[in-house]
Amino acid sequence: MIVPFSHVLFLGGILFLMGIFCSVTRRNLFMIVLGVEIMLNAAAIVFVGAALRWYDLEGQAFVLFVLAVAATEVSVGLAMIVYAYRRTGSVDPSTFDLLK
Amino acid sequence: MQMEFAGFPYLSAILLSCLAGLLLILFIPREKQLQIKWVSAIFSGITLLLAIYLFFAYDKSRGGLQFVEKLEWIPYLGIQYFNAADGFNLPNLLLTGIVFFTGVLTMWEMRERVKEFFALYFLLVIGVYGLFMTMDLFFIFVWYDVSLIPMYLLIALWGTTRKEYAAMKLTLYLLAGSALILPAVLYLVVNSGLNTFDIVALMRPGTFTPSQQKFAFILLYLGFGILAGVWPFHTWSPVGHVAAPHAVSMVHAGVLMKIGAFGVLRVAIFLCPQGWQHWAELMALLAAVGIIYGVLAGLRQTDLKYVIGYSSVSHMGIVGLGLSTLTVDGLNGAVLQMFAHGVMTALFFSSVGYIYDRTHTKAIAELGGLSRIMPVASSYFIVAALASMGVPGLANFWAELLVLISAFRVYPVRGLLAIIALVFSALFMLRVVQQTFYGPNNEKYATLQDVTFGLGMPRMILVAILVLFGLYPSLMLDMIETASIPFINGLP
Amino acid sequence: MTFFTFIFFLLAIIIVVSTGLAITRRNLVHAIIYLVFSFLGSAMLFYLLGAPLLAAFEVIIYAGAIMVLFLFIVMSVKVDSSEEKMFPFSQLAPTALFGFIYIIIGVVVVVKAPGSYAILETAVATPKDLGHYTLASHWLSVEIVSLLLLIALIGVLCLGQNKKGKTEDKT
Amino acid sequence: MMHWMLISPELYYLTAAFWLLVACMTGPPKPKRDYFTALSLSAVGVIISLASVTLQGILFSQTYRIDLFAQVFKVMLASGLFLVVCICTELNGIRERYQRELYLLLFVCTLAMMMLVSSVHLLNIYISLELSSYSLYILVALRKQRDMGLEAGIKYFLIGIFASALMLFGIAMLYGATRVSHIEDLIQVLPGLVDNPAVIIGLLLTLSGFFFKLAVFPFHLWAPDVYQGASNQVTAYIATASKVAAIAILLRLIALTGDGSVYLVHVMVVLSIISMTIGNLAALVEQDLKRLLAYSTIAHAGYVLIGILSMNDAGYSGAVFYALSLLVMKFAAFLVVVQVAGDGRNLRIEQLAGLHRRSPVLALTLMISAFSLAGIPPTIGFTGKFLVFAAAMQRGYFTLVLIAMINVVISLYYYLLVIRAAYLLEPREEPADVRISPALKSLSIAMTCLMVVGGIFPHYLIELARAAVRGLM
Amino acid sequence: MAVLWSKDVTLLAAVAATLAPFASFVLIMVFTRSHPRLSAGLSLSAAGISLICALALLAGHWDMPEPIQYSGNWLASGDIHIPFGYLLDPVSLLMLAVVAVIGFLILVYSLGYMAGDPGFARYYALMSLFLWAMMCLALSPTMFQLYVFWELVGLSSYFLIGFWYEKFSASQAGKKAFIMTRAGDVAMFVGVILVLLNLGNLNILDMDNPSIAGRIPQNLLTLSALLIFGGIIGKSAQFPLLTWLPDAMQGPTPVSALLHSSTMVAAGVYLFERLFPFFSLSPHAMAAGLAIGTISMLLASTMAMVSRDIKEIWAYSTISQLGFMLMGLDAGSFFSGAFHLTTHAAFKALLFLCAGVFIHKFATNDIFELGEKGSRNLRVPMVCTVIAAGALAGLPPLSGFFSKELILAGLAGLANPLWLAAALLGVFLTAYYAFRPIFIVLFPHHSTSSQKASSASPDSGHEDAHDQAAYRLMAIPLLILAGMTLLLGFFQYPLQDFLKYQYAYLGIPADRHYGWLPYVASFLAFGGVGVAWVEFGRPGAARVGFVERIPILFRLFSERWYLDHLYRYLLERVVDKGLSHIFAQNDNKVIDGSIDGLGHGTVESGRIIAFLHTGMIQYRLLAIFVVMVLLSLYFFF
Repeated sequence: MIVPFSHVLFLGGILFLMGIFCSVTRRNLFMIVLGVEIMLNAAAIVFVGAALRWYDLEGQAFVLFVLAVAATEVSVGLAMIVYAYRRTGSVDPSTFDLLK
Repeated sequence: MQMEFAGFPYLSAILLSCLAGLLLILFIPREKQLQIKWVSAIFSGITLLLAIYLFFAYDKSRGGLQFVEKLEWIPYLGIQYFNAADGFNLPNLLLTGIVFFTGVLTMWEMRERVKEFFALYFLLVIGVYGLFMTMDLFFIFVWYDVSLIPMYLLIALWGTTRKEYAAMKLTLYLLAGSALILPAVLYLVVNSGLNTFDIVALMRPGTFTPSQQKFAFILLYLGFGILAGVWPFHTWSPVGHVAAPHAVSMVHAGVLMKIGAFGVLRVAIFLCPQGWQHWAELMALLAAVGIIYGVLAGLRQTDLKYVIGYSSVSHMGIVGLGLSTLTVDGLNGAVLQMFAHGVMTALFFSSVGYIYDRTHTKAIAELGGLSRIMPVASSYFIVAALASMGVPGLANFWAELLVLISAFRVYPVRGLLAIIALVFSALFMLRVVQQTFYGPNNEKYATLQDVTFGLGMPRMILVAILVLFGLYPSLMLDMIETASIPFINGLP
Repeated sequence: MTFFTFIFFLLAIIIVVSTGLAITRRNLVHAIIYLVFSFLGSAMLFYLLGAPLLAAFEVIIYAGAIMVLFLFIVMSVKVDSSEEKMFPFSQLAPTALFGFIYIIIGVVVVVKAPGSYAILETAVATPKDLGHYTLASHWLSVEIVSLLLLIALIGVLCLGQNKKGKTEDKT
Repeated sequence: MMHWMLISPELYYLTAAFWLLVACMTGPPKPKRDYFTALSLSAVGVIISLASVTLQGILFSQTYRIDLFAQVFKVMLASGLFLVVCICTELNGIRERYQRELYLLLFVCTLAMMMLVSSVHLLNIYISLELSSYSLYILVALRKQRDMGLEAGIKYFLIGIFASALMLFGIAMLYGATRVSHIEDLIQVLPGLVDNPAVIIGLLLTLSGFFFKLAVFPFHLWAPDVYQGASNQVTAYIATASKVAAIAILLRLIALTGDGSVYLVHVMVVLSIISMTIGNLAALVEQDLKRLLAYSTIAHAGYVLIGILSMNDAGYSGAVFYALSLLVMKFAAFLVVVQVAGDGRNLRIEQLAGLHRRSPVLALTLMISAFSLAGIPPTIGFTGKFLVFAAAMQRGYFTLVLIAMINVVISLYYYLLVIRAAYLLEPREEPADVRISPALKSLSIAMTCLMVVGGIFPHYLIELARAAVRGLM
Repeated sequence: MAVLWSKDVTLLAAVAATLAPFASFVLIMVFTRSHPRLSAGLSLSAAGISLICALALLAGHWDMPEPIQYSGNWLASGDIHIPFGYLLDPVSLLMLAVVAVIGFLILVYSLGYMAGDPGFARYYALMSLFLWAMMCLALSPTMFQLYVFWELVGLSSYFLIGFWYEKFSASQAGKKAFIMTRAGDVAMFVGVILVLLNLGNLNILDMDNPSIAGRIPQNLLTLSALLIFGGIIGKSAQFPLLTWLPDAMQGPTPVSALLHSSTMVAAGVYLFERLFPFFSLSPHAMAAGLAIGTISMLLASTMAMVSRDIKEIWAYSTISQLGFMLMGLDAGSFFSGAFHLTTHAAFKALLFLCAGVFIHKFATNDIFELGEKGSRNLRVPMVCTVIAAGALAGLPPLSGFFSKELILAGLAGLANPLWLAAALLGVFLTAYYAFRPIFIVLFPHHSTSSQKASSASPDSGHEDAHDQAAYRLMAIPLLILAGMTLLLGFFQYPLQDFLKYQYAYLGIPADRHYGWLPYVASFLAFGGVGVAWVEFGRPGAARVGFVERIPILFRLFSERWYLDHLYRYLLERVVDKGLSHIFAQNDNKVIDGSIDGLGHGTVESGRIIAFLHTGMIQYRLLAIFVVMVLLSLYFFF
């Protein structure tokens, strides 16, 4: 007996909010990606909790794939950011205003 | 697919000959302008002949729908290709034929992008013909839009005063009308529970509850009413008339505005008779205001086409007033007025077209004294002006007579307002005639030629039709009555 | 309150606090380090919740590979984050406001959801079970993920392969 | 083996992708040869998809479903790919070195979308969605005008991962509350849980991933920048195939949840109205043609949602039809854009000036597609709208239909501006004639005919859409 | 329709009489526009046919106890049936004959008068139209048909008044005539509809049936009678719509002659005759009519007293004589009105035709100039003018005397003596203004007429021969008309006999004779002539009328009691600058403005929204977050 599932869900929710907070308020492309990573992690926690709740491996399998997706995300994202940084010398999202 | 054709499909033949004309025009190289014009004239003439044939072949003693053509189109939604002729649409088909044909002749002298012009013109007319002959709500909507869209290019490309503004305004304005029509049509179809767009099936009494009818009617009325130039949604009409090239103005004012009124009749009134009865007071009010307003606002206009535009607003008010009376006479008058006004406006624009092509101005102040220089051309305009004033002997008189009588009977005050407008319409038209055609010889235009026989032909035809139906209105009224009397008698 | 409960709360606090610290650091390196702690906490939480394999992966991939990659990049491009405008008001204020609403909604959702009070009992999914399950019922997804990683590889190659041909790829 | 035959289109595209991958790694790029390779591969793909359209089956431990619905969409996707490859003759918008990667990514993306439309398991859906998204992120960034491509790529990417994170969290909530991961189970458990906020909000968040794909408010914010920033062909692909796939998966999900939740319907109504309204309004002042089309895409997403949220047969089949019509008319528009902007740059509306003389065929195609996009009969776009609106009316959403119609009117304004530019404006200095190969010319005529004929005789297409939807339920 | 094909001679005659002018109108307009002689020939022969038929009809139906009616269906719509046909009874036959005779004579006269005009063919076409409309009007069996031709009469008069359209004033006058009569017509139209709605049809015989009183409520009857009377006011140029008639002299003089004598303005009075029983059912309408007739008569007389334009004077005299007729009719004396209409037709046509000769010769309308240029040398017209003016003034034994006397007798029968007094005043004024121009022309101040004439002749010397021919051509109708003016008075009893069956059922009491009345009337008439003589005729007269000595009155009279100013003010200020301006502005600013505003607003909001889509990436993420939170929040409501 650990905790009710609601606690896990709530923890995931808080983490998710933190992730959102990070991506929305930090004027830094890295931090945006980082925030999304936190969001994915939050989802992973909920999945694991749910898997335990239902005694179902599905949730854990989900997390497995989430990890892979997170890795992809970081690699592609960082490549773009670095590339952009080389061209513009900044990671501030507000410098990207060419398109309008 | 289930088909039902009672004999040769004359109605579809009209559409097909338009289509054939259109395709043929597309395949003629653009340099061969004369050929394009001849093809246009021939094919529009064919449609006119077909329309005339239908008009006289219609069995008045039997009445009802004739020349029915039915073809399942989208069975899943109950959409049919369903054409038929009755006393309401035959006058309009005839009108379309006349205006179409004379419009082609009126544009005989054009030089610029002839091919595109006639192609679009044919497209426009296909929509108009289609709308008048169809008995399926879906197709009504389709034809409505088909007839509107070419207008944009026709006006924007070949127009004159503020053409792009006018074209855009007109198109958007009228499509705004369709934005009311489509939901209302769908609303009716869905609420009927019949899964059909067939007007005949839907107009059976008891299909819709009174509250549904009231709701749908006002939307349909406003939607089609915009196209019919119902006050206060008329402002597109003068602007559009002014900007459009002559033939387009002819079709536009002569036929397209009728589509609006016809839509009110065919869709709104047919399907929602109780809604009609409920809203008739409002219709009458708007119509009466439109009648007098159009005339008075027109008094101050300085552009010949603006003047005609405002007179159209006023005359379409008469149609609206007729439709609002809930009587046989009112309906007869309204339909007759559609026809008469169509021919008259076509004549107006056709003669203005001739004058404009020569003098290159439509400003009344710059014209004057034309009657001496081009007496024939002027007299065409004057005949139109007389028709517009409701002078006896021309078709418009009877229409106005019937409408005003029935309106006065049903709505005395509004009817009176409309009758009083007759004085101002005389003032209005005579003033224009005086300033444009009378007065001393205008040196500027002294060298201009009067209209030749060939070029005058379209106007001659229009005048002849006005006079024919002015002297012998029964020809038309007997036809309309075959539809209006059963309809009114069938009302709950 | 059982021991596991205690552990859960402990881990929860670790995770939340370290994440909170991570997202408020101006210095990116610090932020990443804090985040590594957060992910380590998550890994332990996974373990607690009966997913040892995931816990291991979390450590290896998340806390390990991903964060190290982050760190590597951040250090290599030497972003001067001192100029960063931390939490500009125009972004902070609405986020804070709606974050607050979010929390309220979250509480309500968690409270109202029927069955969310189901107590989680300890159980363990062995790596073998999980691996078996995953490959048995999701091998299509595995294939897709492999394709995804391939695409990422190609993408990074394309993006990185500019003038100097320097690559910062990672699969 | 029958089992493998069922997924022959997917297998084919996988093979083709590997072929291209191998090609990428061997030898210097030869644009002409690559083009024809890709063209023939995609053409064969269309044939294979067509051939396998009647297949049915459930594969991969119930996570993958082959039914008429999926197969029809696969045909659409395959044709979308084929069409986009067709207009890749002059890939001036892409760095030459990466042109083969472009084809590769397009094929992979198509494959991912095909899997997406067949998936019935949330995990599969999620992963396929990611795969297609990632291919697109990279495609967008491949633009020759690097600043634009990069910026668009970053924006697309960031919003994309944000949305996918939301979606993932939604799936987690859904799973946590119901243990459902297989969407066909949803229909069993959902009726009892419509009051459970975790389920419904989870479902909403799950949908957000698809909303992102479809560019529905508020997930539409990437669209203008990406359309503008990506190279013309890629934009064409995003606007056509990618939308089709999004509609398909959204349909599948919504069809299975049934009309259990009033709340979801309301949410979709709101999103639909806002999407079409802001899409159309923003497009009014847009000068960049691609950006304008992006806004129009947003508006169309709103219209499609009407069909989906009607949650009845008519609505679903309407949405399927709409997807098809979107494919055709958007492609036709982009065909013109690509051809007129021969240098691979973006096209401003005034650059269309005099198009009617420079290339009458393209001008006509543009006009018809603009009218079709605006929903003017007798074009295929009108039929799609009509079906969707009729379905909504069956549910009594009168106001929604009215608002949508008003939007149609608003949208006509900017479509008319485009037509005006093509037909009315005269260029200041005479630009060169638009060179267009006979093949593309006939393609453009074919598209025009398809739009018109599909509008006049929509019967068979509608029946097809209905059959597809029957397979869905 | 079948009826129309019957071999009924009467019907054929009626059809021929009415159709011939129309046929000539159509033929001229369509075919012979460019052949003046042919056109004139067509028109004349048509008028001749009409004349013969009309006279034949008149002769053939001298004793007609019952009206003959023919009708065929013209238009039927719902419950509105509009037949087309002929109603032959004494009144209509008399009117037909008058129109035919005068019309024919004027057409003959025009051969000379209009010779050489570029619009010669058009002139004859329009005249034919005019005659056709008037004849059909006269024979109309229903108010509908009457209304139709009523309008056509107005229309053709519009064209004829504005015949010389290069002259601004001419086209202006035509327009004015049409619109002012239109104003009356509208009232009439409403009145007709009222009758239709209550009676169910518009058959004139039904309307004239006294039983109508039981079928229409009295107040409605009065209302419709008054409204129909409005039409008469417009057409017959009665107060307050009288100002168009003096302006209408802008048309060619023969047109004025036709217009003033037997067609346009007579139509109003004819309508009154036609509906006499109908009107007499409503005493209020009769009283109103009487008042309006009286006012018009007096007003027009005062205006005529100060005018210098010969045609204008005769035009005013028309108004005043029409006023007389209406007074007579309204007083209940049917025959007096009809008789005066007939006699008036003759002498008024004569007056105008004579004036036409002067004008044709001397190219001026001013009586003083005419006098100085030597009009008196033109014997035939001068004599004829004097005869006609005498008839106008009511001098015995000219025709005017008899008819006017009858009217006075009718008025004397009324309870209120005021009407008679007014009429007698009118008689005096008429005589005065009729002879004022006569004396001015006849006795020019500087009696150097011969020099003037000779100085005038070289201008047109080469046209002398032509002029002479034209003059002779014009003289024939003058003489015929003069003869009629002289003799018509003695046909009072035959005419009365002819009309005896008309409205016999009303039981109109025979006019009482007042033995003193002829004497008083003649005395006043001679008195008027005498005053005119004193002021203008006698050698060394000051040639200044007594009115001109009172400037205010003079101004008032010569400005037509400021009625025109009032109308112009109303038209310019209220209609043009008022309503029209407001409506046009409303159209531009309010309706169009709001539509355009809506459009601009939409585009502007589009601009804002498009701008929002260029925001920084994080704002977009924020937007997603916010919207999702809000949507989730919505779940709980």
